[in-house]
Amino acid sequence: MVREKETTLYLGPQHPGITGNMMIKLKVTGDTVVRAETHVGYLHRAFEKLIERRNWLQTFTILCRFCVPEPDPMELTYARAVEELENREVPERAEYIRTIVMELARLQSFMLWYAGQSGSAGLYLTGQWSVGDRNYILDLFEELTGGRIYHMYIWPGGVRRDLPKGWKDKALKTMDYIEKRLDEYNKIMFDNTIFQKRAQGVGIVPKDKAIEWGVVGAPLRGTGIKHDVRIDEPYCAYDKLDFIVPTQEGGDVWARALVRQEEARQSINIIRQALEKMPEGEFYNKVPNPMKWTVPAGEAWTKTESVRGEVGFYVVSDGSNKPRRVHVKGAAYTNGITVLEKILPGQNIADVSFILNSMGVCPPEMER
Amino acid sequence: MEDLGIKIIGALLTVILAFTVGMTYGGIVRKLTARVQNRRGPVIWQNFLDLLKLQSKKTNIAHGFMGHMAPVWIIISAGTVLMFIPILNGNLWFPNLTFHGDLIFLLYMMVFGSLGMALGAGQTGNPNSAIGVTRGLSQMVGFEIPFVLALVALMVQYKTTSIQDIMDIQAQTGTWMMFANPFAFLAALFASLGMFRYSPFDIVGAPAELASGPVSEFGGKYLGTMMSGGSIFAFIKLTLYVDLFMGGAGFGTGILATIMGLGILLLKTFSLYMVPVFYGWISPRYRTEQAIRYFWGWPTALGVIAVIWAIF
Amino acid sequence: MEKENKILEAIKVAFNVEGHIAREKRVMITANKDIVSSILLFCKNQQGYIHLNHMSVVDRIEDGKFELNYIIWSPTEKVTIMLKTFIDRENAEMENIDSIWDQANTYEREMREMYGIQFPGLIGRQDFALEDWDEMPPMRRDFDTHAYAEKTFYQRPGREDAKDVREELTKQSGEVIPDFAKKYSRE
Amino acid sequence: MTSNNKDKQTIVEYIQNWSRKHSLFVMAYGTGCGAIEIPATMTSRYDAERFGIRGAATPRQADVLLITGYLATKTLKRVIRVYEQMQDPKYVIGFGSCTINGGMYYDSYNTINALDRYIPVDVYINGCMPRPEAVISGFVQLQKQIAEGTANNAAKYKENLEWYRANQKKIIKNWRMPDYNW
Amino acid sequence: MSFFDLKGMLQPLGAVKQLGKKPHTINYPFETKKTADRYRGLHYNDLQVCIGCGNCSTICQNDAIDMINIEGVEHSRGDSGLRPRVDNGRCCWCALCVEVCPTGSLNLTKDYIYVTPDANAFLWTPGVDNPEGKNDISFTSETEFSLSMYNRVPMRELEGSERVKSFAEVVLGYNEEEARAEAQRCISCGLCTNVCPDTMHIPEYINAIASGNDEDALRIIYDNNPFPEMCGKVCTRQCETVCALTHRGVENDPNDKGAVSIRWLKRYATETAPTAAKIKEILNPVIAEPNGKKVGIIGAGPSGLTAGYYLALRGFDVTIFEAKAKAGGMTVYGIPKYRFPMESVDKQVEYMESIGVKINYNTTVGKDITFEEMHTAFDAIFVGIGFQKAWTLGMENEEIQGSIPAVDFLDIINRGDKYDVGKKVAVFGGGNVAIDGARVSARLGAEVVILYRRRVEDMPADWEEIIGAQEEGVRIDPQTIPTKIIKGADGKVAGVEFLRAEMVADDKGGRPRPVAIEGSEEIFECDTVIGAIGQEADYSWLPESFKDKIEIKRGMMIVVNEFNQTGDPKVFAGGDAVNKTADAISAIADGYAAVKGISKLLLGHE
Repeated sequence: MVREKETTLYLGPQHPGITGNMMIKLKVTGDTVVRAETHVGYLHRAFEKLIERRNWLQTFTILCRFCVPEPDPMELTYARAVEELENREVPERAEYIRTIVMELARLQSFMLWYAGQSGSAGLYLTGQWSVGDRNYILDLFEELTGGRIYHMYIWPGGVRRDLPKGWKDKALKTMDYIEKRLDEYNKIMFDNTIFQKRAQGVGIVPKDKAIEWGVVGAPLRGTGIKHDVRIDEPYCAYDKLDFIVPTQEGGDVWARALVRQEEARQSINIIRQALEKMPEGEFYNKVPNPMKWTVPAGEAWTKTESVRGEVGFYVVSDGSNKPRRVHVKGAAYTNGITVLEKILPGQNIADVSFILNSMGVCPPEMER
Repeated sequence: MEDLGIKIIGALLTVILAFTVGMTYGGIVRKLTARVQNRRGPVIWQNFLDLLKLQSKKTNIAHGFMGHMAPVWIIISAGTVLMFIPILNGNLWFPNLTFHGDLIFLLYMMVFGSLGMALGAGQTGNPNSAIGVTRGLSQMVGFEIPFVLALVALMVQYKTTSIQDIMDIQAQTGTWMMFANPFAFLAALFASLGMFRYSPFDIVGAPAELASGPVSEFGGKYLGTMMSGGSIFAFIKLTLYVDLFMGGAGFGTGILATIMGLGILLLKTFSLYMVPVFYGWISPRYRTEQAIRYFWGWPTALGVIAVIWAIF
Repeated sequence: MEKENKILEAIKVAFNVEGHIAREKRVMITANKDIVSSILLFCKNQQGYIHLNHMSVVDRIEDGKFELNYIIWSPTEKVTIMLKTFIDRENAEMENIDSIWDQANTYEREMREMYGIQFPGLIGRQDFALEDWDEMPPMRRDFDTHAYAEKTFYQRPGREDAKDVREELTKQSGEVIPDFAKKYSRE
Repeated sequence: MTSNNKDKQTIVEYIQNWSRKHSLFVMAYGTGCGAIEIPATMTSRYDAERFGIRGAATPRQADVLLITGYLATKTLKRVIRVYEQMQDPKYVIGFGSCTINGGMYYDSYNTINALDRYIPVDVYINGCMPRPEAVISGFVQLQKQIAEGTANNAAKYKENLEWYRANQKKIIKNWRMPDYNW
Repeated sequence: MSFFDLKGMLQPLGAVKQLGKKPHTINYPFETKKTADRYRGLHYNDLQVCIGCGNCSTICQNDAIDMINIEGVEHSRGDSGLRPRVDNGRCCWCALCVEVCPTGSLNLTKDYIYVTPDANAFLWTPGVDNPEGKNDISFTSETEFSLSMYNRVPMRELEGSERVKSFAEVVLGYNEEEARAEAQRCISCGLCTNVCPDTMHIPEYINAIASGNDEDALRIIYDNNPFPEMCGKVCTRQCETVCALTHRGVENDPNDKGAVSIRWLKRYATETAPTAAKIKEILNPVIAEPNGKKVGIIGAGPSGLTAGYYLALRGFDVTIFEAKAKAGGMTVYGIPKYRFPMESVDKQVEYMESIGVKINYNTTVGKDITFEEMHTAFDAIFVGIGFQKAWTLGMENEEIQGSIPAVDFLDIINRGDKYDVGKKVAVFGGGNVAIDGARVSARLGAEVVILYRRRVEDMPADWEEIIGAQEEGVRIDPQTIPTKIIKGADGKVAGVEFLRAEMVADDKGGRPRPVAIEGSEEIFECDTVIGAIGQEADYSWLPESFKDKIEIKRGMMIVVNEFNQTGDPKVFAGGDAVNKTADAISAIADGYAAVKGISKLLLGHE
């Protein structure tokens, strides 16, 4: 057998096709990837080390920086872990507000994904539309939390502020608009023959290996396995709401895209329901003076479903006013490293960036 | 001698015209693209600003002889090809070095620019450039087949290999080639999608895959020069298509006639240009082998039909 | 709590280890480091806990130990097992489990880099997130990141006129805070 | 960096600066979290292309390097490489707190604190992270400086290369980079 | 090749219709979109409201906030004189600083754009750099969302009707849980220490309590206050008036305004040591080697005992001369038992004696030992005589039976002797002593009226004393000026005649004065009149020969420096006879200051 000449291709860290600041070292022969090696650490900020120096409340400002495209699940997961450690009650209204924030965060992240998925295939129009329209969701966030990207809104015991006046109507209006626009994106993207051709049969995650490989989130549901933290271990108000967790068979980019397309719609559905069902009342069970707030010793493992998959926080307290250890397992930690390294070989180099986007690779949550 | 003087001035004017039109079309496309994307977009003369900026950059990299020569090669070949294209039919201001067989000559000359690029890119040593060049050549192989078939159909149908002749025939019969042999036109039109390298055929410089492909290592003045050459080439391709399939333009040498001729030329070229641009807005990019398969599918079939149509 | 009890009993019977149910869907087990991989294999192959959710280390510096945590999950039972073991901090070494789960490779590479725990037989690149790191593994608790940052990175001047409120107040009133009380002053 | 440079510009320089000002190719390198606002800045709501700002895929073609927030030491090495590959005149915009004085990672062992010790910076934008409006304000400020002829930090880098190199090498222990010779 | 898949071809064509639509672009910077009402932009600090507590600086996890001196802001009572400066090169706009600001002065504005080529220009003093920011505030520090805790842990007390039945202590004290919760509220700024006459280390011991180290707290307290139990029960607590948490007055408790209960926390800390032996065990005091210097102290009141205690710790040979049979001074004789049980001082004195303080009881200076003798026998003398002599009312029939000064009255009751107050009692005055007299009389079963010249809110007594008295059935009759005591047929007091008064604003800007209304005489029939309009010191012990050196002005001894030294370098003075506030904590502070002065005088260091 004649061995073809191997070329080394560095996808990143400076590369328009990479999702964030990371690098994939590709060995290619011709147009085919033979071996892929993920190199991370370009965004390593030593968060987990810094958290050891921050107290329980100060920590939460760091959390949202774990993953920039979708910061809120991090805040929520941490808040839930701390609440579990000290058995802190969360008012019901806060649970609903949290649900809304989570789904809004998912929705805006889906809009970014639309841009990434289509942009990496050279279809810039959907991306331009969806990222532009994403601003309307960020506007909602801005009015609710005071920040556009980093909300720092969900903290242990509830949420920081109540819904502002008129926010509910505005949110419903925005949802109508986004729903309308999603149709338009789908016409350009999903109804497009070329996109279908690009996406089908590419980057296949095998169904029988998916769970064992540690695949989570949409890539897992794209193989036909229905696993979503929101139904497996319901949190916030999810068990009181009615929604569908979509699955698709095939495990390729196309299946993942279809799952996400439907999930974006379900997010809108959940937001509408939650806004409707939200009770009046308290929204925050106040924590004591943050400088002296201690959390009973113990450990907690909480999970939240983000767009990229399951986000887990392993929080250990030694009873002092600072966390002993906060260890984050982002969805991309497995999806973006070992799984990616397994599914990339055999693919065309044109599809690498395409697959990256569909796997939801988010470097900051891998290296933290 | 007077004739030669006019020809030289005319040649210069042609280059300037081609350059200006090419650049402005680029600007208009950017503006329109922005509008489709719900944006305001840049000013129409933005491409000129970019070019001026690129030319005023200090360039201090060396990638060997071909690295230096590639942009020059491109602009020279662009200028050369331009000389053989009849811009306005029967207008003396524009040089028209037409001769019998120039259609075949042009076919080769148009590859010349890409070749220069390929050589230059190869010398930069950037793997992205190398892959880009490979892809570019593959794609060229792809779209050349329907294109050549379309041209063959024309040549067969009118029994000439001269652009000027084809234009004359169209003017005389009053029937544009696109109606006379629609299959040839369609085949060429599909080939043009690849020729202009808009989506779905922007596989050469595919940003998310290859940074910017062959031009990865070219910046500043090099990039500016390439950009000018590219603009001229765009004008050349459009004019060629208009000449071959849409009856060309031109009424004579008078000033009014020149202006009117130019107006019609611009109208025709622009509408033609919008086809790949518009298709580009809404299309993702093909993979290389998909692109080739695309060209060798329907467009080639159409080309074959066109040839058969022309023969019978 | 049936499922939780079932798996807890199964592990207890098979391995004679300690464990309890922390809350719904959380089973905590503490085991000796030698039998960790056997328990994991048992759970994976016989009990259906096929998903490795997480692996984590806690530096128990006061006991001279590292606490290793393996969190595994069953897609059918939806129960999480948190398996815990302690290893010595000095010359820390732990069995490599990336033959059981491939993705453990990433976790172990990270632990090796951040805590200096060795996993015999672990293949893969030596560095994970850091590059040219020649200090103590940074996530160990005795590594002082602030001191390192101050030493290594430039601090922009202009903030030297900052005053400590407590200190300024004592200056104004003439209060002398005894040394043994200072540890209770505001940081 | 005196402001009276403005008077000394020749007509050619003036035109060059004018064109540079209106055509800024931005290096597509998201070094930190601020990169998330770049798509927003480029798309319909804020549309930076109005100012002639567009992305460039490779350093050779880019004019502006955006340091979007913190720089891990590993990235710093790549950023320096990218900066040196860019062609004069080139500009650097520092995004947010992290580039100024370390931001919220001031005590991290893996992020630098003050960007201007390693590469010269033309404009700093306040915020964590800066909103698209602030980003555009930063570009407007950069345009102003370019028009005045005061954004000549690339020359400064060349002059003080030794100083910069010493700082860079303090962070990057294993220095395997080609010389900066242009 | 399904290229002619019509749907796939034609569906995307819908995009073209966007060409005709208006762009979504906001043409920034020519037009701007308003930011949200809660947008977190640049900081704004109201310099007038800010008290410089530095809580913002402490909460900032980025070390972004410095406290600096700025022009135009001076240190004053309850204000450190420092103001925050934000390093925008560190800030992450999380607004935690806003959430913890106890005064609500620090807010974020809608303004967020700050662009400059100068990296050193990002130090931002809110309020100074953006004085116009006040109109632009968006993310505010609202009391209800604030992370500072403005609600005090309530103190459990006996019911009013229950109290009058006995002399049992009214305040029950915090239990451990309450104390921890209350101590957690403290933001540890230390503004309180500045107004404490004794500059106690308040944040430190509160933090010690918050973290569960009660014994450490006790040790910190004993660093400069040997009477924590007394201060923990009856201190006038200036500290609580300036507490940073008082600035957001909480409506349900207008009187303490939500200040941290510093006094009750101190009281809680002292409960860890119920006996003298336990105190000694916890403190484990290090007593210096005897240095052979002898110090004599006149009066075993708080100031004298404080001086004696710390001098003894420093190795001095200390002898205290006390005229009465018990140590403790006014705290023992002048404070009723329901506020401050006497055993507490006994315990303290026992502890002091155990470390070597000698007390000669029933020894009056001037009678049993002369001042001259002391002056020669001791290397230094501390005078802590206090106020024993009550001011006379200066009205008719003052001396008759049934009319008694409050100090004497309290003294009699505290000694355990009997005094018959009859059925009705009138108390003159509005200070704590007057209230004590009234509440004691109430406990003896009388109906009590307090006659006070000004309004209730002008009363110098503690608010909780006033409320406590009212709960116990004491009636306060404000704006009344007693004119004479009416002598009954039996030669005893039969009543009081008084005039109503109206408040007249003072021209000089002082507090309003009461002016009697002509012809508004009224008579209140009563059996006992208790005068509590003030006390003074008795200087009969001081020989004439010293009076030119030790200056006495308006009944007060004049000290010349911060060490409470008098004109005679060997003689130091303290307590009520020296300071104007005439409370226990000032007396302790004087004693402690004198210790430093005496050390300096005799040993050459403080």
